[in-house]
Amino acid sequence: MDSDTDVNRTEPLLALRGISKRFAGVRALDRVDLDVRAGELHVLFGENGAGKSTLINVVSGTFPADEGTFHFGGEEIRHLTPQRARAIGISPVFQEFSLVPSLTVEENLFLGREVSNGGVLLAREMRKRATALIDELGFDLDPSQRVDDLSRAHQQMAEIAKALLGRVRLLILDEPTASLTERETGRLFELIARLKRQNVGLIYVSHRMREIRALADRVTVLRDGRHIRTLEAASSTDGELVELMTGRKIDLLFPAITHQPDKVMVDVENLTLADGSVRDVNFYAQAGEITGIAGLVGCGKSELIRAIYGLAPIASGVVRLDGLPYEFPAPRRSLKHGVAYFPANRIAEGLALSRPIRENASMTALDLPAFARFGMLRQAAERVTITGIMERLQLRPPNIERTAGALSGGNRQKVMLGRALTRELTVFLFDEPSVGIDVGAKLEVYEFMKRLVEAGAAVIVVSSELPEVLALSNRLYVMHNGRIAAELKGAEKTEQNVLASFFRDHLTAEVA
Amino acid sequence: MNTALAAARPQPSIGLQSIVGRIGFLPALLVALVAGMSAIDPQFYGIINILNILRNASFLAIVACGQALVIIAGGFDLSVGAVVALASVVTAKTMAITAAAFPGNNALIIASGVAAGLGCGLVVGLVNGFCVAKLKVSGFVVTLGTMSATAGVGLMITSGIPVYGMPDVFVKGFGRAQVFGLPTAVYIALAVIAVMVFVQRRTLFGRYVYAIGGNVDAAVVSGVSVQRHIVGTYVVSSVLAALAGILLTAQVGSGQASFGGDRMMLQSIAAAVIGGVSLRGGVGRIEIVAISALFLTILGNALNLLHIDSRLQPVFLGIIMVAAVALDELSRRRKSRV
Amino acid sequence: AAITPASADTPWFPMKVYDASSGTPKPAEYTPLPKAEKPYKLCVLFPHMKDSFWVAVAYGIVKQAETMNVNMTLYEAGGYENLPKQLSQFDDCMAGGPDAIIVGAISGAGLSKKFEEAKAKGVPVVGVTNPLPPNALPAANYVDFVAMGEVTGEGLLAQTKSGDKLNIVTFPGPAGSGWAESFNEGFKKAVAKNANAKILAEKFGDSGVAVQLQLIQDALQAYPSMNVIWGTAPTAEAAIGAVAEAGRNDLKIVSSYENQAMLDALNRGDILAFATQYPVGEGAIAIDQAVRLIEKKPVMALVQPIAAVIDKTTVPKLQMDLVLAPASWKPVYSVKAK
Amino acid sequence: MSDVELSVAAKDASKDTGLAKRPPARWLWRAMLPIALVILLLGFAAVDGRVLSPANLLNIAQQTSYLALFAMAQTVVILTRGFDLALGPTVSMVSVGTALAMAGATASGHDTMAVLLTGLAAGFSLGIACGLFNGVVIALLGVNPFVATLGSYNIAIGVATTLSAGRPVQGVPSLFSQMFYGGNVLGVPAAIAITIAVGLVLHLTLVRTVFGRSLYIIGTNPRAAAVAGLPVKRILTLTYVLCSVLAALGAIMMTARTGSGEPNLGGSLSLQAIAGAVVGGTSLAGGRGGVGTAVLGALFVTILSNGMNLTRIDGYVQMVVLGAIVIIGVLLDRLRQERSQ
Ligand SMILES: Nc1ncnc2c1ncn2[C@@H]1O[C@H](COP(=O)(O)OP(=O)(O)OP(=O)(O)O)[C@@H](O)[C@H]1O
Ligand SMILES: Nc1ncnc2c1ncn2[C@@H]1O[C@H](COP(=O)(O)OP(=O)(O)OP(=O)(O)O)[C@@H](O)[C@H]1O
Ligand SMILES: [Mg+2]
Ligand SMILES: [Mg+2]
Repeated sequence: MDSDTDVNRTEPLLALRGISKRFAGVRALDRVDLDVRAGELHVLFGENGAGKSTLINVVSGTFPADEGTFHFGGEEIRHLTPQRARAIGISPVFQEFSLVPSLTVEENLFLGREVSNGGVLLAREMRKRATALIDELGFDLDPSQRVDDLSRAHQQMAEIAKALLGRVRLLILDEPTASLTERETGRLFELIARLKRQNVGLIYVSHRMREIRALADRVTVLRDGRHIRTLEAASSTDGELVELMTGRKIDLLFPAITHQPDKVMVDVENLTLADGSVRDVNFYAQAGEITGIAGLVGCGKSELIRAIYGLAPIASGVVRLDGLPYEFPAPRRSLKHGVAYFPANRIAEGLALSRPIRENASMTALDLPAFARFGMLRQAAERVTITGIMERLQLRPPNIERTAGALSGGNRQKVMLGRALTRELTVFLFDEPSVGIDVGAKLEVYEFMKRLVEAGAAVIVVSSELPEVLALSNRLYVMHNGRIAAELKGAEKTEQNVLASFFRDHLTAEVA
Repeated sequence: MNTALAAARPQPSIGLQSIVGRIGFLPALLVALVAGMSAIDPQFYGIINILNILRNASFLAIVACGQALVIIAGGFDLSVGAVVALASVVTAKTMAITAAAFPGNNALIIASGVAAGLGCGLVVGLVNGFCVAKLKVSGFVVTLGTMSATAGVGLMITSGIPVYGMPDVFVKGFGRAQVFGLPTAVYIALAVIAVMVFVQRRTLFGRYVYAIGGNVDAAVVSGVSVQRHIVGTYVVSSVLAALAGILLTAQVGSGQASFGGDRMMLQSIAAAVIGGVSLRGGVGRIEIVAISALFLTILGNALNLLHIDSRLQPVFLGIIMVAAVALDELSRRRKSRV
Repeated sequence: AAITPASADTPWFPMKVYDASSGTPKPAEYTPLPKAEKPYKLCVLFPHMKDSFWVAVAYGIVKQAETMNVNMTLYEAGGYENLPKQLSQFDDCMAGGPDAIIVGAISGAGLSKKFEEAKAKGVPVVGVTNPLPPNALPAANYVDFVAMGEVTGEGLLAQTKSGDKLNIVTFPGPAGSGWAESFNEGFKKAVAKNANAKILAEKFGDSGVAVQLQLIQDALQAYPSMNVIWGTAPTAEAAIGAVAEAGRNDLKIVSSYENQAMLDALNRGDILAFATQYPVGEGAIAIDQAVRLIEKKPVMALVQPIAAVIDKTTVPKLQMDLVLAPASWKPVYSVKAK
Repeated sequence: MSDVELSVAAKDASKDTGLAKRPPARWLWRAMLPIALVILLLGFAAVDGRVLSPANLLNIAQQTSYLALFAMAQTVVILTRGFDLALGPTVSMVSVGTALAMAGATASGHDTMAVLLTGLAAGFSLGIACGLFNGVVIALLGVNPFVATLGSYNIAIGVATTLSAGRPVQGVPSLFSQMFYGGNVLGVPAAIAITIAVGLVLHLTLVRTVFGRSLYIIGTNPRAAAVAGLPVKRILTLTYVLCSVLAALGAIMMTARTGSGEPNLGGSLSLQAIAGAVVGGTSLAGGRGGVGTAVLGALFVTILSNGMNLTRIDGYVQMVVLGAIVIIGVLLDRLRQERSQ
């Protein structure tokens, strides 16, 4: 890292001037300026679709800017390619991972930068370096595992490790904590501190105010593809940032939800899944309250609600809905029973991106007479209903005939939520409801949940973001290693207690 | 702390099931087929029959290796059959012409013929690769187009009449010859398979082919030059098809525009897919594809040896093919997730 | 105009044929008109032009069209699997407003509706080479494929010493093509006359050398007692190498039709015999029949060329230019009248 | 705040006011294929005027109607990311089966109507059987469409040649040919009329029914469809049945056209039909395409070979030209996709 020290302290490591980028019909970036200094963590802040990822893609050479200049380390750079970017020390961690699912972690780490001799790979050398890197980062990652066998959190770790392989001068992190839990997040923050000490510049994108507070040196706010302002983090408030970002004042608190627990809607007894990811779980959820499930990465919290909905095969145990046994769950039957599931991965499991929003929203309700009779669609009625729903959810832009793929992350989530309003439902299963959506959209989602419980629905929220589940839920289950480790209610519901149950095993293991 | 966490995560059980799942259970099926046939009919393991099987499997395996590579990179090569035919007639024609110009100079004659044949493969491969990688037309359509065009050129050259006039050494001394008891084609196929396995496992090219098929976007942002490697897969596929065409020509002793065709194309894709190559790209291993080519060849041979009415043979072939893949699929179903 | 008419170097006529117009074949001599009254427009449909057999028919057609000074356009459907394409080509022909159409039918029965349509529009149609349902057309010339198969069977028996056992495997050609089945039926009928001749199996398969080779290799294993291979010309071509390789020089090979390879093989003594129906003559006669129909002159409604088995003894007497096109001749798809 | 809303509103306006304000270049791109078709026709007509004669235009329409029907059949399964290699052999099998059934019924002395119904019943049953086999193997057993339909491809060929002993099956009553080929509806030849009717019904099915909607969603994102509770397996099975039933209808129409059951009728139709669909703009990646693309593709291929036939292009040269033009056609379609968005 010796070369970094001769960079003039005052001269930024990265200097962008007047960067513009158009996609067919959309101006994603409009004359944006950005400076990043060596040893600084620079946060990009903006709503969904503000152009953060696009800017990052320009910086990392994925696609060229339409106009503007690009200086790195004092030199003007033209015709940046991903390869060149890596060569000069720009390392991105992408929001949509740059991992090949069918390759192993190690193969992915070295993708594009393999150690080779005349085109022949030197596998042993790469294995050695990969192991060394993963150890250094302290990630729990097996370099020989295939990426598609990993949970999203582990994929995120692999993506981060990939960026840190080789010499790094500018590290770019696009929502790196979106699917990490406390422990990994802690690791990552330690790492960030270390890199800053080594004079590495960082660009960091996140929708979590807490992180911005903890990490940022400076914040650049983008809105609608334009640079709004760059501020010193220390001298700005959350409210100020949010106002700059959205153009209006937003109250940043979680909504106050009045829980009125009623009859038990979902009751799970001794549930064990075929793949062993959930074992002997007993839990219940009542109407009129939000039941939270927290836990470390891979603890089985997602699998649990997926099993209730019918997406994960059950080995043994009983699921009861509204007191009646529900055998062999399947999505279609779950919906008929009034159970809806909102997947964490909206691209893979939620939306048909190239179809209109209208079709995406009505997808779960096509068996209802309101949407189809005798197999014939009632398109006029559909249009009216969905338009109404999307107005209630304040979809932006409100045109329901656009394809779902044209929406920003938060608005995609709204389309998913819209499904909940198309039919009579009593149980709502949310998996990571706020992953990747901006502050404003998050609040709207919370408001949505509030309305649901207050109308008497049973809501189950699975989340890796601890403050979120703590604030939203009435009762909180903590899962560990496929089992329920604790049930917390009322005053017990503190971050301290949750973390204690998270790490109970490890602590005992370390003592032993 | 690390170890504690790692141990805490439920590990996928490593048992017989998962081992079969990893290799694909094709090898097991192959062994069963060979054992069954040997028990039923001693002709089956007669030396000549085995040599026939090996030689015919060699042609298919060579073509299927290239096909597999293209499919792993996320493409499709429908033109292989037509390339086999074109390489055959061009090789024979070139040899005939060179022989007329330089009578007796066998080394030159054979070299020019083989070079011309492989050259055809190279050209078709480059055209395919260019259209897919640069013009971004889907591989299916591009190769459908070049299939038609290549077959047309082959027929234009010959009018469908076989081309003779290749030197005897090429036919008797190479095409029909045996070395250490095995036909020459088998050695060439083994060499091709070995090289391809090496390429796939140990070289940048092989690694990038997997990456491109597995996730193009990831490959691009990781700095892999996608276009070059896609062109590479189509070139390898076409050149290997041309090689198979030349070997067939050497064996038969004449250049024929009827070689290959739809049959070879469908069979090569079938061999790849039955050998575990995913049509979505990113997955597949050459050695299993080679085994699959052997499996398909033995299946055809078995149906003949079992004296099954040749009109009904396709029925059996179809059912066995579907059953094999369905069983494989079901055995893998256990570890499936949505 | 300075070029001498083709008839000068092709003294094909008068050609010995059977006149089967009445239903029973009677020996006759066929002599075409010297010239057409006008440069008519003729449209010719072929199943394909992928072997020297159909090239030979085309040769007859082209030479005779030049001689009689008529316009001719030839379409080929690309193979026996393309009946729909031939139907479309027939329609395209009709749309072009021809004076007559000559059809080498992929399936006589399959084209019968088209024949009715042409008749309704007053366009005469002549059938060439491939058999048609009785009285389907005002004029045709072809040998009955069953009869031709019979001829080859009889030829085989004639070359067999009494008391010799014949263990035959037949390789008629592609199943479902119609002609393969008919040849096979005729052959079996003829062979049934000899108690010592036994058909061990019938192996249908594409009539390409590669496919046939595999079938033969398998048959050599499956039927060790086989001593006669009867099949298509590519079968015979493939059999020569396979038999030599297996060291079975006792095997007899008979081909059900003719091509250049068969002629060479016969001269080398590699095969026992092949059959011919004088395809060049058929092509030439078809042109004359068409012109006669247009000009409403008397026409022989069903001409049957005299199919013959050619073996070592008869080959020197063979009128070669009625059997095959000269090696130097390249197929031409249209003829313009002067 | 105001400028956010303004820009949102502006974006919408540019999307919504739609056709009228779209720049003309984009319009041109959108109508690419039809324009290319017209240019192609005019080009051929410049060489030979008869290309545009009413007789030939009718001829083109008639030829297109068969290929369009088969391309529609393929489109239905391609929408779900599959394809049906067995379509051609299914056509052969249905042709033979229909003809045999009718010949049999005639021989046992039934009246013409009964004979006809027997034939149709036999034909469609074979089609349904084939589709059910494909559907069950693909949807329930999870075998990929290539292997599954390559399997049924072989099976159908075997059945067709065995049933017919490899020979054309005669004895198709002339009323049958009259109904499905020779006759006409309001002056429109039967084949064209049937294809138009089927095309309309299929189009409505695709855009107006739950089934059609489901096809597009499954093709776009099968996992999302399953999570949203669509009966994916049932729909996939039905899709393959629908494909085979359309193929069977086409086979019946072609059998009427030939007047005999032909064991090799479907020969190379599978790939031709896929090519027709794909050239028209159906995406093999699923979720994009419809009746329109199938008809357009079929027209394109038909006009091309009709034009080359009428302008007397040699057979093998035709193959080369066809290959090149198919690639160019799809290239233009890709550009159209990009430009018109
Ligand atoms: N490949 C693309 N093609 C077309 N439009 C695109 C593409 N990528 C991004 N856009 C558009 O550009 C704009 C900026 O998108 P970008 O992904 O940069 O937003 P973001 O700030 O990263 O949002 P998020 O917080 O949701 O990740 C959006 O309107 C988006 O729809
Ligand atoms: N797509 C997948 N492929 C392989 N294994 C998986 C997959 N999803 C989950 N698992 C495994 O199932 C177990 C439970 O996973 P689950 O997704 O329920 O965990 P989680 O607590 O929700 O974690 P995350 O924070 O990653 O979502 C884990 O051991 C994980 O390894
Ligand atoms: Mg983003
Ligand atoms: Mg989860």
